[in-house]
Amino acid sequence: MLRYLTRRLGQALLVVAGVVVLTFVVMRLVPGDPAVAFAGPKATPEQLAEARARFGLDDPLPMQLLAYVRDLLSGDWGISLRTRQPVLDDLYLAFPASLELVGAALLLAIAAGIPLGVLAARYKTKFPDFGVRLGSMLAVSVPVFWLALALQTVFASNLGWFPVAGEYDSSLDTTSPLTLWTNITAVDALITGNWPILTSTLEHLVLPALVVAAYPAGVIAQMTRAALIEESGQDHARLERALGFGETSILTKFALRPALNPVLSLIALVFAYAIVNGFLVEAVFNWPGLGRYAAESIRSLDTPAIAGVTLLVALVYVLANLVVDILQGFVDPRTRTR
Amino acid sequence: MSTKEQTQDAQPLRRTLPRVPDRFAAFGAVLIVLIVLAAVLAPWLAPYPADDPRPLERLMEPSVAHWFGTDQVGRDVLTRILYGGRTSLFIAVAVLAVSAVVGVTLGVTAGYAGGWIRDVIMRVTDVFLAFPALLLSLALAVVLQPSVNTVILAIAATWWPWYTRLSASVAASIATRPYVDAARCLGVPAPLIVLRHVLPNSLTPVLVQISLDAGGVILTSAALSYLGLGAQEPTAEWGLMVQQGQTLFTTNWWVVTFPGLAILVTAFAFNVLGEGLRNALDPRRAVR
Amino acid sequence: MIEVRDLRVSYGGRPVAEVPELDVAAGESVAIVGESGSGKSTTLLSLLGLTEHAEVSGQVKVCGVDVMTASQKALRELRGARAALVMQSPQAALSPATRLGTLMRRALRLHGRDDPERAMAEAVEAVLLDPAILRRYPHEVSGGQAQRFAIALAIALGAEVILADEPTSALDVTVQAEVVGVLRRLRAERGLALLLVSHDLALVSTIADRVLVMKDGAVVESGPAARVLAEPSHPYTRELLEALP
Amino acid sequence: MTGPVLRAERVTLGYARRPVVHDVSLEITEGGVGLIGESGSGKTTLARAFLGLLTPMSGNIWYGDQTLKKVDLRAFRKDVQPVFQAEALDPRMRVGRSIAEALPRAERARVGELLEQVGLAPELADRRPHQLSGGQRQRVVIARALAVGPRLLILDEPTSALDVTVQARVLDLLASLDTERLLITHNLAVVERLCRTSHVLFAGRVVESGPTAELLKSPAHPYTRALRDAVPKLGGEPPQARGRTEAVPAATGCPFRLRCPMAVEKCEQAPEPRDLGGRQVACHRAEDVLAA
Amino acid sequence: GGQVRGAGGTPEPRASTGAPAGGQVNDSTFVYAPNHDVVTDWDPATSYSNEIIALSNIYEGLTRYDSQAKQAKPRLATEWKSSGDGKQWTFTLRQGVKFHSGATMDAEAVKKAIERTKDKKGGAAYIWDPVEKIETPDASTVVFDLKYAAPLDLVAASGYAAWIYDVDAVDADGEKTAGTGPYTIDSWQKGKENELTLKAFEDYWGGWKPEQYKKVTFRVTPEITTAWQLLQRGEVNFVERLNPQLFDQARATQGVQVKETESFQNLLVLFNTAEGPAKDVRIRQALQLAIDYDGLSAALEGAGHKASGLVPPGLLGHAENMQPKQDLVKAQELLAEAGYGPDNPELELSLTYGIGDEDQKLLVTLLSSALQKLNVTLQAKPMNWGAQWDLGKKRGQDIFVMYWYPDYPDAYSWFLNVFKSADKPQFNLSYLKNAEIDAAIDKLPELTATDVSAAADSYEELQRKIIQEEAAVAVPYVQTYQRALSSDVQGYTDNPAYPNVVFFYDLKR
Ligand SMILES: Nc1ncnc2c1ncn2[C@@H]1O[C@H](COP(=O)(O)OP(=O)(O)OP(=O)(O)O)[C@@H](O)[C@H]1O
Ligand SMILES: Nc1ncnc2c1ncn2[C@@H]1O[C@H](COP(=O)(O)OP(=O)(O)OP(=O)(O)O)[C@@H](O)[C@H]1O
Ligand SMILES: [Mg+2]
Ligand SMILES: [Mg+2]
Repeated sequence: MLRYLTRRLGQALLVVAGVVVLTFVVMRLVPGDPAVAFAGPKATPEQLAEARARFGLDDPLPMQLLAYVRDLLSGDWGISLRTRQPVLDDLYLAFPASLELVGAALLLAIAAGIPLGVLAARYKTKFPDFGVRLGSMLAVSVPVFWLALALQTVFASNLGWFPVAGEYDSSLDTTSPLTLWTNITAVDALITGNWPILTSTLEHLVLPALVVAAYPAGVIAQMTRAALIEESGQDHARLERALGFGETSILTKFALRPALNPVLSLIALVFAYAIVNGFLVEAVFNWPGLGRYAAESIRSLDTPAIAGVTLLVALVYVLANLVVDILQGFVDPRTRTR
Repeated sequence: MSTKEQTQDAQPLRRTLPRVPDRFAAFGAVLIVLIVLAAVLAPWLAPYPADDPRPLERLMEPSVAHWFGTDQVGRDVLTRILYGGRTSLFIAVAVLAVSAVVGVTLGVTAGYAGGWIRDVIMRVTDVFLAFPALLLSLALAVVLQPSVNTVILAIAATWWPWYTRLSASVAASIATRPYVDAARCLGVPAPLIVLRHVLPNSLTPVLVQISLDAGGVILTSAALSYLGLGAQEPTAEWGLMVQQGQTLFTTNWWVVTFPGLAILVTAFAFNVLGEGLRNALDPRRAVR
Repeated sequence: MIEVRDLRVSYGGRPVAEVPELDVAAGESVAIVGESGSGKSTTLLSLLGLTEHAEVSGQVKVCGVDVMTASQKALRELRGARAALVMQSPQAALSPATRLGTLMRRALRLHGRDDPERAMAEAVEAVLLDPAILRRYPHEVSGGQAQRFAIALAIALGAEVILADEPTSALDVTVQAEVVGVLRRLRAERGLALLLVSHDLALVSTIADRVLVMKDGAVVESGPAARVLAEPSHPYTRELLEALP
Repeated sequence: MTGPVLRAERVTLGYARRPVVHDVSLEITEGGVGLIGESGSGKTTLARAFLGLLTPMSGNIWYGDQTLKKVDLRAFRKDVQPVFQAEALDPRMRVGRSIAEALPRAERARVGELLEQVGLAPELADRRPHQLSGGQRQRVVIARALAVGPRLLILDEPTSALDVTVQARVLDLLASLDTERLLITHNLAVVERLCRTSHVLFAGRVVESGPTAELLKSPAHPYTRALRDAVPKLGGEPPQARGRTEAVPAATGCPFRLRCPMAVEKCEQAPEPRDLGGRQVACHRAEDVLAA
Repeated sequence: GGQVRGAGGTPEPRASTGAPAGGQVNDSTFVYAPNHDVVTDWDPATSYSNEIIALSNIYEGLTRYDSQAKQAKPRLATEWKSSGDGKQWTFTLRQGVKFHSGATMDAEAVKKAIERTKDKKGGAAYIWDPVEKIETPDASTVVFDLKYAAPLDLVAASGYAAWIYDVDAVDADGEKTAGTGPYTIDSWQKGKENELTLKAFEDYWGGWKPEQYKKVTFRVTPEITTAWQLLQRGEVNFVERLNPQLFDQARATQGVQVKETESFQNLLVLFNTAEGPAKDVRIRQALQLAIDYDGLSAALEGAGHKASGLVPPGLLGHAENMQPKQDLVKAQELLAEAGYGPDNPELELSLTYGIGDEDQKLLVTLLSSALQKLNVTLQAKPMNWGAQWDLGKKRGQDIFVMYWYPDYPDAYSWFLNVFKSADKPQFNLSYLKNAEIDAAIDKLPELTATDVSAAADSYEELQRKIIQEEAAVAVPYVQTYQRALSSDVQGYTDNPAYPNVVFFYDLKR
């Protein structure tokens, strides 16, 4: 197990290194001088030259790569051309908000997707199965931005059930100020027992989290269903049937755990994916997250920021996969001996 | 003794297809045929010319003259949707073709060759997988200037690793099949073995994946357009249309809702087909 | 314990197994032999009502329960508790993520057995397994152990009938001997009724009292093992015997 | 050429750097060589190494006076052909094409002739594998192997996927061929019939080898004896299991010791193969086994 | 470690205690919904971006432009005069003004602030380029000696780089402010939705009345539909921009008031006069005529108005009666003369415009389909400003589309920056090279400073030359600001000289 872990870790590092190089290459491919973007629309030639020197744009490429890697390692991820703040600081603000949104969405997706998958598998080819398959396919096919707009219009504007946008009611900052520990509002509110902010955050979370959850919930339901049907077609299910277990307990007691393995890998994937792809939702619901930061950075060709987001997401991806690999060992004992 | 040992990838497409007819798949297929027909026949079906802005007739509600209403510059939304289907479907087909060819070639090579070749290919693939797809597409779209071709290239650049991974694992298992060993023992050269035995037998899961992915590609290209990095005016493209109409959602719903529905229905049709195919082609799941 | 009359199983209108008569009494051992696809497994599964999507007709009584008409609930009580199934590939027949002990405990609870721990210990001992095996996962035990565990399950649940579908064909002959040994002993000690499916005539001849020979979904010959194997009346049986090395 | 066609010299084989066959030496001599052993003991692995499909982690496979690493593969492929246990035909290919793949372009017409040689109608060439019965499929595989005119066939459980009645006919066909053969099976009766010499494999090691008849009549290794005794005989006494059955072979010492009824303290040291009247045995207590 | 959210940190009770006599006390917070992050640069010297919407309420200049009166009005300076040749300007400062830092605003402080801004050379610092030296004869008088004549009262009213601040108190981290304005920072959280909160500066020289807003929050809201919904629900008070349809809806919504004002920002369609097919003036004229000006402003539905000449209304130099009109027949004739058009070979033209700008995209859509009918294919590339500008400087396109706006309320920058010839083009992206025009442009500042009506004539003449004779540019529309506010806000006027700025001090509730 230890050897497997170190090997996996080595692989992960290799991937990260590859991403760094790729990021660097893409950054340098982006047209338009980052100096222009930094110095502003009406910059003078002197201002440009100064900006160029500042970003080391006049050095040879390999030197730039070297400097880039050195800076990354020392915690200097560059300065955003757009916000003019250290990229790492920007990320430190944006990432927790995304984590909050995506985390909540994934919890929703798992809480809905897995039971629905079980339901469909239990009644396969019957009506519930039909319903779940149809629903899950609609969920994965709907354009997110469209869903976001529709939910916002109906549930926030017309019915007024939920807040229109934002992370929490900011007037609470004065009445019950929040002490930050993790920078994730909901978590901090929970650990410091700040109920007004917690409830406000949860209210604000519902709609965006639902939108972000639609796609993962759909895939998780589909995958759970497929894996369960596969698992319940295996020989061992026949033995369990012969032991007198009912279909439902076969699915939930025996088939679910091995079937969760592919679902887990899927969740890792969807997690990393949702962090960036949430930007459409973040924009509509005014959520101050990473996706929005990324989208704005791209719009303004803010290369250091784009690179920063890219690296962060790649790290999250690699980490999520690592975690899942380890989790899978607990879920399915067969994989432990790899 | 039993056919249970044969796994999904060993099942020839032709043999399994009719055996487990899946109503879902059939439904999806019919839907896709209709969508494709509508797109192909756009010049004949569309009530108005493709690019004919009439600013004075802008934002008219759906009516008999304009079933889906008109957009900000007074173009018929239905017409734009019909023509937009051409762009969207073309993007989907092109992306999938490019990434499948690249991905499967690399994947099958990796899977068959094994050893360091596999290691190198798979590590590179991992890097591309870890690289946030949308960001890479966006960066590329910016680098290469927004256009339909750019979108195709940009999405394909992030799409191929999935096929590499999939086909590598399938090919690796095919490569240890006795019939591949037998071919090697007969002295068939490696490229021919890959071409004749490994590739055809690895294709089924890739085909299923492709049909599942078509919806995803359409959604991604729509998202790119939504960021202003996809197809460009005056090209009709669904994502672009939604993006342009996005701020009109509360005031002029038809401008954004109909293209949104077009994306939804198409993505849905492909997902239905793909999921149906997967159910039909995977005998382990077809156990009833 | 088992009484079958005019059993007929078909898939999508295609008959795959027809058994006019099959009886197994307590302490008796009956074997079904025949070529691949002749309907042996189908027959066995239909006795517990485990054939899915199949049309089944005829009368089947197992431990006094009429399988054809019994409710799902009655069937579930029959399965495992009174009639147990042992299958061909040992590891594949055990849920990969469930410890053997957990499986057994759940089954015992399901059938409301009191003092499950003692029943488990006794059953495991009866099949000559180390109790430590209960803490293992299926992939951590050998084929023979897994197969003996399946038998232990039947004992712990107090099954009166064991239906075994090629219980040893995936095993090495040395391991096969060990499993067969356990089955024989149990039959002698506890009066278990045993219905065995196999394609190995030689193996069958050492354990079965009576034999049914099936071909293409039909029973072509049946009778006491000694007679059928010594004076086969059907050409197919003869062919089977000749094929033995 | 005289002497063995192929010879393994202290080969260790494995997958992904994990050895599964340890330090095995054996020769493929005239009159057929059998390879017996329980599932997973490394029989197929060894066969693949003989076919040049797997490079030994250590040791060499000799083809005449050359090692397989250096040999001219084209000549070697003409000489040595496999007949595998299952799935040896590409499921998508018509069987005629599968056979033709083995033939030079000019000789494609020989497909029908080859099919007849293995007792099949030439028309079957147009079918795909799943349209054939198991016995027919196995014959096609043999026909394809014969197409190149090999000196040696490596047969990996050629009949175990077949019904007993069909099995017999395929075995007859094999016996009638005039090629050398390495036969892998766990059916002792088949080895007895087709192989002059046999090797018994346990946990990746050869535990006993020698002339088949002698080996089965009076085994010198407890595993061989257990194998022989466990084979049920028609109308005979039920076979008795002796000793314990443990899941895994012992990691150190004699791999069989955890299952061996005669294991003693000495068995914790790995036994070296010894020559015992024309036989090689790797057991400390071979004499006692013979005597029993 | 734990830290309390909100830089101010001290929770304030919401309800105020005891209303003073004379009017309702305004204890509510004014919420402005900008569509971008607010602050990127806190330094009043170099700030040149979105943050003016905040900084304009924190800092003040010597003067402020009044777009109704079309002239500069007193702010920190109470009066000023210039010498006859416009090369010396004397400003008299307001008495008793304190910086937020506590220091006194006097002549010395003004001099230091402007000199620091000049030295920093960032942002719009160039506006002080004419200044040769600054003298402070006494604490309330500042004298500027100029290298060449310039309207310094307008320069001092600039939205950028004209702020007077305490140079010793400048803090780039946004914790302290160094201005004299009515508001200071309460809290700033970069990247958060409620990015910035301002609070009243109690010692403000103008004093405070109860009904004024004492607190202002900037709530960043990129999506206009979201902003609109927030406004409707009363969660925000001011939305800087809606789309025409939502604006229409706002007009008719209770609890919401709207305000439309023409801006100083117009769209320039610059034709490449130096090379390529557009070098032929007939083609440029044909292109001017192909633009559907009326359709465009109709489609903009009030978000833009058809322009007349280069200079937007509200600025000195605006010319009436220069409104363009689409004329495809004439365009076709001109094209035919140049050898193109429906019966001639196809003409391909490349165009670059700003990515993500819906209004520019509208222009491109209409222009390309109009040109299609004339057998002219437009290859339109939406580009990021940096890339578009890079390409423009290399003369990489036939048509360059961009917005122009003045840094201080004067028409001069349209001519100096965009149409005066330059060897290395910066913003002269029509690459126009006309000595006569150059000479006329050079005379403008002096004329403006000395003889306003002569200046107006000169402006008009220049526009005629550039647009009609040279056909170097087409000006389709001037943007119109369409603001939506909650209706309980009183006293709002939009000052186009300070784009998107709300002077919160002027508001009442
Ligand atoms: N679920 C099913 N659906 C349709 N046909 C089936 C199904 N299960 C079995 N059959 C068919 O029924 C016939 C009998 O199958 P069965 O498994 O009973 O044979 P068997 O004698 O046990 O063979 P084997 O020795 O290979 O196990 C076969 O032809 C098989 O194809
Ligand atoms: N491709 C592979 N990769 C990794 N391990 C393998 C591979 N093929 C076989 N093994 C392992 O090598 C060992 C020997 O396998 P091999 O197939 O040679 O056994 P065998 O004696 O032929 O068994 P059987 O009688 O079941 O065919 C087994 O433990 C098996 O799990
Ligand atoms: Mg069977
Ligand atoms: Mg094998």
